[in-house]
Amino acid sequence: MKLEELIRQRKTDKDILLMTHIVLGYPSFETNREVIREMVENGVDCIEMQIPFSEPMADGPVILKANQDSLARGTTIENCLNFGAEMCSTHDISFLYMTYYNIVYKYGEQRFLDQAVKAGIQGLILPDLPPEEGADLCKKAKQKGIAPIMIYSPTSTNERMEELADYGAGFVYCTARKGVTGSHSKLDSDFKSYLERCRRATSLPLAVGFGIQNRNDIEVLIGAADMGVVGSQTIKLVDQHGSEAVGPFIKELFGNT
Amino acid sequence: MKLEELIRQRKTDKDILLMTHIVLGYPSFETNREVIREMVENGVDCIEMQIPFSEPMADGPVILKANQDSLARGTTIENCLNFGAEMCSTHDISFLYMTYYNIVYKYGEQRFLDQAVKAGIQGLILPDLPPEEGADLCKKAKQKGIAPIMIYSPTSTNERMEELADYGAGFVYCTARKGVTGSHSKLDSDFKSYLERCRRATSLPLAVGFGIQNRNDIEVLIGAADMGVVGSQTIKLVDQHGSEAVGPFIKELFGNT
Amino acid sequence: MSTRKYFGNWGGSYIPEALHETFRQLDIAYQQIRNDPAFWDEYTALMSTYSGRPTPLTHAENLSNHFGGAQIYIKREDLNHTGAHKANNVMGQGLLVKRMGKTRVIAETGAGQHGIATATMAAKFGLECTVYMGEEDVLRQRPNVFWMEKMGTTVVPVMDGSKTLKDAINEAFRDWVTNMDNTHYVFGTACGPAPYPEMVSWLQSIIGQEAAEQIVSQHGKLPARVYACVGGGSNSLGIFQRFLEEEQTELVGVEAGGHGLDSSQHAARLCGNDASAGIAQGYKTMFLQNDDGQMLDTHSVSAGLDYIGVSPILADLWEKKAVRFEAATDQEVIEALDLTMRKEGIIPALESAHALVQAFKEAPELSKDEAIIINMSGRGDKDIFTIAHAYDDPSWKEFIIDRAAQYRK
Amino acid sequence: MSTRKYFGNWGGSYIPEALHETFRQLDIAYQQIRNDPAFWDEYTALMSTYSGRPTPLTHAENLSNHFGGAQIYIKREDLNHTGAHKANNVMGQGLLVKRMGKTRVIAETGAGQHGIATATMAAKFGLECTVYMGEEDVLRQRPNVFWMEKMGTTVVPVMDGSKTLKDAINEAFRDWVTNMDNTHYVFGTACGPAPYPEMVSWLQSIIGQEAAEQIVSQHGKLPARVYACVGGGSNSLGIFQRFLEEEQTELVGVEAGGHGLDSSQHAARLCGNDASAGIAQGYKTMFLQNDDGQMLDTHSVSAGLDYIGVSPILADLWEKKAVRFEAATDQEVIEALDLTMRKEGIIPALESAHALVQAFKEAPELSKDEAIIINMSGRGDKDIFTIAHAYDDPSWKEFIIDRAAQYRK
Ligand SMILES: Cc1ncc(COP(=O)(O)O)c(C=O)c1O
Ligand SMILES: Cc1ncc(COP(=O)(O)O)c(C=O)c1O
Repeated sequence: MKLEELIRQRKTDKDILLMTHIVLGYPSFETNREVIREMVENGVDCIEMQIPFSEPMADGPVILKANQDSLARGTTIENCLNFGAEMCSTHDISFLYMTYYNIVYKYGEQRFLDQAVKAGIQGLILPDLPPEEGADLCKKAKQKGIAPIMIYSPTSTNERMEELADYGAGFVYCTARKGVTGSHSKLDSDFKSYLERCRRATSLPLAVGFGIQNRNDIEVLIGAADMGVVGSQTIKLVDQHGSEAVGPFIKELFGNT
Repeated sequence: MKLEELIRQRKTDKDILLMTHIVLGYPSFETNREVIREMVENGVDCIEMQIPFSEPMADGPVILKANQDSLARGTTIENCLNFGAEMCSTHDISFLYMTYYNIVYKYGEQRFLDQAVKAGIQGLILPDLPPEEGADLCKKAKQKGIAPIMIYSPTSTNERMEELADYGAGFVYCTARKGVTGSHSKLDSDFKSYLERCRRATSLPLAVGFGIQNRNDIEVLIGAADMGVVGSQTIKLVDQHGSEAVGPFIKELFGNT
Repeated sequence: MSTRKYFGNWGGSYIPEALHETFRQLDIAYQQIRNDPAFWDEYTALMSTYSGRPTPLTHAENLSNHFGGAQIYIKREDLNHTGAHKANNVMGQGLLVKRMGKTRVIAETGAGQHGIATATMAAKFGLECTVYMGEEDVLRQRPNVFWMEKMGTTVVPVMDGSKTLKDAINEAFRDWVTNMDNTHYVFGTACGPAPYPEMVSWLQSIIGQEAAEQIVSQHGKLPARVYACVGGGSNSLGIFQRFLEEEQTELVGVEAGGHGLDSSQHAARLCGNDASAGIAQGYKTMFLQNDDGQMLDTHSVSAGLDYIGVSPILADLWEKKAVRFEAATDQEVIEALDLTMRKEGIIPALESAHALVQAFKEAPELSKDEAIIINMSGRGDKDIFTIAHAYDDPSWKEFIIDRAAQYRK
Repeated sequence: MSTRKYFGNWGGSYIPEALHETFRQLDIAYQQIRNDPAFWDEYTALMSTYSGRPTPLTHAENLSNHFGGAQIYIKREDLNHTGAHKANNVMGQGLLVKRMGKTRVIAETGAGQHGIATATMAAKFGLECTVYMGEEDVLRQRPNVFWMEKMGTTVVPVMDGSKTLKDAINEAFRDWVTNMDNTHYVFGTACGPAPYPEMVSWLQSIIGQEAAEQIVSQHGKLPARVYACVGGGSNSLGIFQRFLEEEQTELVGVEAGGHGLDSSQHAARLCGNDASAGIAQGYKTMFLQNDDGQMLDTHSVSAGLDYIGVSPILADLWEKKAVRFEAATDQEVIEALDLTMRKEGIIPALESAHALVQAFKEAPELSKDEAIIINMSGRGDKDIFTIAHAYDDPSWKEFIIDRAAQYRK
C-alpha cells in the first residue's frame, strides 16, 4: 500500500501519528535493532532511517555527531540497505530512508530505488535535494511506489508550498522552525498560522518535525497536523539511558502513561 | 712645550716612538693608574686617554666593550678630567685625550679646552670630528697649545691629506688600514706607499695606529713613521694577565728583550 | 542577464528548503548589481581607495633570466588590503549586503584569509560578523584568529568532521538556515550553490581585467600562459575569465599535490584520479570522496587549497579542456617559495606558490619574447608559523620556546 | 641644486676620515639622481610595478563619524610591498646603488621593517646584503629575521650597548669603514650624516605628493592637519614636505610617549624635556642623553620609534615651529589601534598608531568640512607578537605554549 494511504488508515484510529528517527549504525546496528523494536512495540507509525553522510549540512549537533560516529565505525551504504531490508521484513510499519542526495547519487539513483523497493521502503527524505534539482528522482520514486517527501519551512511562501506539493507524495514534512535539527521549537501562534498555510497548500498529510521533544509538543500538534516527528531527542535518550528507555518515552509521547 | 716639538725631541734619541692607549675607568681608574705607570716606566712617549662614550662608532669590539663597561661602572667626565690632571702632574710624558665629539660638545668646547690646558694635556683626538665640522675647535685648541690630531686613512686622497694637514698640529694619526680599531693590519707594500703619501702630504710627525700588535709591526714602521700606536692590544693584555704584564710587553715593542 | 545555475554538467543549487527564499532574494539582489553599471563603479572605487587596486603586475626579471625562457610576470594580489585576493570577493559582497539591508554576515574560513577579509569588511561596513573555522585551522592559524577577534568578529571553532574548511562551510549553512532574516553568508570561493560560483567569479574578474591591460601595456601583447592555484577556484577564475576567449593564451590551474598524486594525501580534484562527480555543500562538482559518497580527508601544506570540492565553473572548463590542470607537491612548493624570495624579494603565500611551481617548470619551454602571468593570490608572511615550521628553522623554534617560557611563568 | 648639509642648527656630517671619500662619492651620486628627472621616473615606475604605488588615501568614514569632527583620511603606506613606507627609501637607494656599481648593501634595523625592505631590495637587485639588528630587537622581531634570512640576507645580532637600533647603526658604520669599496650603507631613516637626511626625505616625499593630489580630488581641498609618527623621521618628512608651504595645513609629528613624558621611559626628543642638542651617529640633533653626553635608554611599545635621535630636518622644523610635536603613550596607542581595527578593518603598525592617537584627540575640534590626513606608515600584522602580548591574549599564549611543546619534543 502506498505511504499516504497507510498514514490515512492509521490516522482513523489515532488523534496523532508518530514518526521517529534513527541514524543507521549509531551507536551500532544492534542498538538500532533494539530501538526500532521498542518503537514499533510502542506504536510508532513511521521510522525514518538516516543513512549517514560525512557532510550532513541540515542536521544539528546531535544527529551530526551520530552521522560521524557511525561512519567512523565503518558503516557502509551496503550495511544500511541490508539493515533497511531486514527492518521492513521484520516490522509491519512504514520505513523511510533519510539521507543526503550524494549518497543516492553515488550509489546510482536507479539502483538505489530498486534496492529500496525490494526492501519495502515506503518513502525517501533528502533535505538537500530541492525538487528543482530532483524532479526526475521524484518522478521515478513515485513510479516505483516510494514517496518522495517534500519539506516545508516557515520561510516557504504559499506559492512555494503549492509548487512543492506537486512533486511530493506520502506526506509533507513541515519543519517546525528555521534552523537545523535538534533544539526545541516554540510552538506558538506563529507556528499555528504556519501550519494553516501548510494545510491550505497541500492535500497530503502533514508531519511536523524539528525540536519535538515531549508530550506537550505533541498535544499542540493534535488537530493541526497528522504526525509528529521526533528525532534528536531519541538519540540523546539512547545515548544517556540505553535503548530500554525508548519504550516509556514513546508511550509518554502518545499520552499513554 | 708643544706636542710636535716634544715628539721631535724624543725622536732624536730613538728610531721609533710609542703611543699607547687606555680607556679611562676601564677596568678601573686604579688599574689605569698602574698601567700608565708601567707604560711610563718602560719608555712610552705618548698616552692617549679615551674618555668613554656610549656610541664609539669608530672603535672595534675590544675598545667598544671597554667604553661600555667603564660607563656601566659609573665613570663620569669629571672623573676622567680629574684623572687626566693627576696623570699629567705625575708623569713627565705627553698625554692626549681621545674621545668622541659629543663629549666635548656637551661639556662645552671652551670649558673642555680650559680644563685640558689646566691639566697639562697636549693633544686631542676626536675620530668623528672632521675638520669641516670642527674648524673652530681646531683653531681654539691650537691657540691654547693643545694639538688637534688629524687622522689620515688609506682612503684619503692626496688632496684630502694636504687639506687636513692645515687643520692639525702635534702629529698626524695615520690609520694603518680601513675599518675600526682592533684587528691586526697587514703592513704590506700598499701600506708602505700609503705611508709615503702621508709623508708627502704633511710636515708633521706621523703616528701609525690600528692593529699594531707586536715588535714585528713596529719594525716595519721604523724609518717610515715617527711613532707607533698600540691600542686594543694592551687592553686585551691587561684583561688577561693584569697590569704587571704591560711593562714586559712595552719592552718587547721597543725591542728591549 | 540572469544567473547561470549550471556550467555544463556542474553546479546547481542543492539547498535545504529553509534557504529557498533566501537564495531567491539573493539571486535577485545579485542580478540587480550585476546589471547595474553603477555597482561596478562603486566596487572599483572602493577597491581603489580602500584596498589598493589596481594591484601591480610585476615583471620578475631575475626569475625570467634564471629560467631563460618566457618573461615571467606576477600579478600581485598579495598587495591587496588584508594580503590576498579574497578581499575582492568580500568587499563586493559587502556592498551587496548593504543593498540588501542585512546587518550581519557569516563566513567560513580555512586558511583564515577569507575570515580576515570578511572580518575586515564587517568592521568597515559596520556589520555583525561570525566566522566559522575548523578547529584544526584555528590551531594552525592562530594569528588570523587573533586579528579577526580584534576587528570585532566572533570566531567559532568547528569541532565536527575533519575540523577543516568543509566542516566550517556546513556549520555556516547551519547558522544561515536559522538566521537568514538579518544574515548574509559571505561565501569565500567560487563554489557552493548558485549564484555563488558565478557571483564570486564575477567579483574576482577584476584581477584578469587589470592583468590583461597591464600585460599589454608592459609586454606589448597578451601572455602565452596564465597560471593560478586552485583551491575553491576563486583566484584562478578571477584571472582566467578575461583570457578564456583569447586563442593565444593557455590557462593552467594548479592544485595541491600534497605528498604526491599517488599518496592519497593531496587535494587534486581535477588532475588526479581520486575525485569523482558528487553533490555536497550545495552544488555538484568533482569531489574527493569514496565509493559510498563520503568525503575524504585531504592534505596540503597550504591550508587554503585542501578543500574537497572545486568550483563547478572550473569542473566545466576542465571537462571542456579550456583549462589545463596540474598539481604541485608540498616539497616543490617550498622550493619555489625559496627561489622567489631569493630572486625577487617577494614572499608568496603557500597557496600561490603552487602556481609558481608549474610556471617554473614550463617557463624554459617558451621563448623569451613570450610572457606568462602567475596570479600571486596572496602574501606568505601570514604563513610564518607554517613556513618556518616547514623549513624546520632552529632559531624560530628557539624563539617560540623562549616565548612560551615567558608565558608559562 | 646641491645637498644641504645643515638644516638651521642641525645636521652636518660627523664621520670618521675613512669614510670621507665614500661620502664625497655618495654625495655626487645623490646629486646626479636628484638632478636627473629620468631617475624620478624610473623610481616611480619601479614603485608602481613592484610596490603598488600610489598607495591609496582611504576615507575613514566610521572614525570620522565616531569623533564627529574632521573627515579623517588615512594614507595607506601599509599597502606598500613589505608593509611599510620603508620600501620607498630602500628601493630608491637600490636604484642609486645600481648606478654607483656597488655589489653589496648593509643596513641597520630596529623594528625589522627597514631590514625586511633592504633584504627585499637586495634580492630584487641581486645584491649581497647584511643587516645589523640589536639583539633585543632580534628577540622581539624573530619573524622579520626569518624572512630576511630567507631572502638571502645575513642578519647580524648586535650585542653591544643597549642592543637596539642605535647600536645597530654603530655596527653598520663599523662594517662600512671596512668595506666601503663595494658596499653601500642603506640608511633607514632621515637621520645620519649628510646626504642621508635630505636623500631619504626626498625619496619619501612621494608619500606627500600622492597624498596632496588625492585629498584634493577626494575631499576638494587641502587638509587642515597632517599627522605622522616620528621615529627617525622618514615617514613624517615623507608626507610633511609637500605641505610645508601650505598655510592652511598644520603639521603634527607624534613621538613615542612610552610610559609618559615624566616617566623617563619614552622616546620623545622634541616634545619632552629629556633631550638636548648633541652629536652622535654622524649628525647633530636633539638626542636623549644625560648631562655627560652619554645616550640614554629609551622606551616605546613600538620598536620603530624608540630611537635616541631624530632627523635634523625635523629638529629644524621644530625650532622654527613649522611642525608641532606631540607624544602618545603606549596605553593610548593600544586604544587607538583597537578602535581603528574595529571601526575600519585596518590594522596599523604600532608606530603608525601613535599618529592616530593624536589625530583622534584633535579630530573633534575641527569642523566636518575639514579634512585631516594620518600617515599610516605601516601595517600591524607584523607586530602580532607585540600586540598579542600587549593585549595579554590568553589564547595566543596558549597557542605559543602548545607550539613550543611540539618543538621541545
Ligand atoms: C592566498 C590564497 N590563495 C588561494 C586560495 C585558494 O582559494 P581560491 O581557489 O578560491 O582562490 C586561498 C584560500 O584561502 C588563499 O588564501
Ligand atoms: C611602520 C613604521 N613606522 C614608522 C617608523 C619610524 O621611522 P620613521 O620616523 O623614519 O618613519 C618605523 C621604523 O621602523 C616603522 O617601521
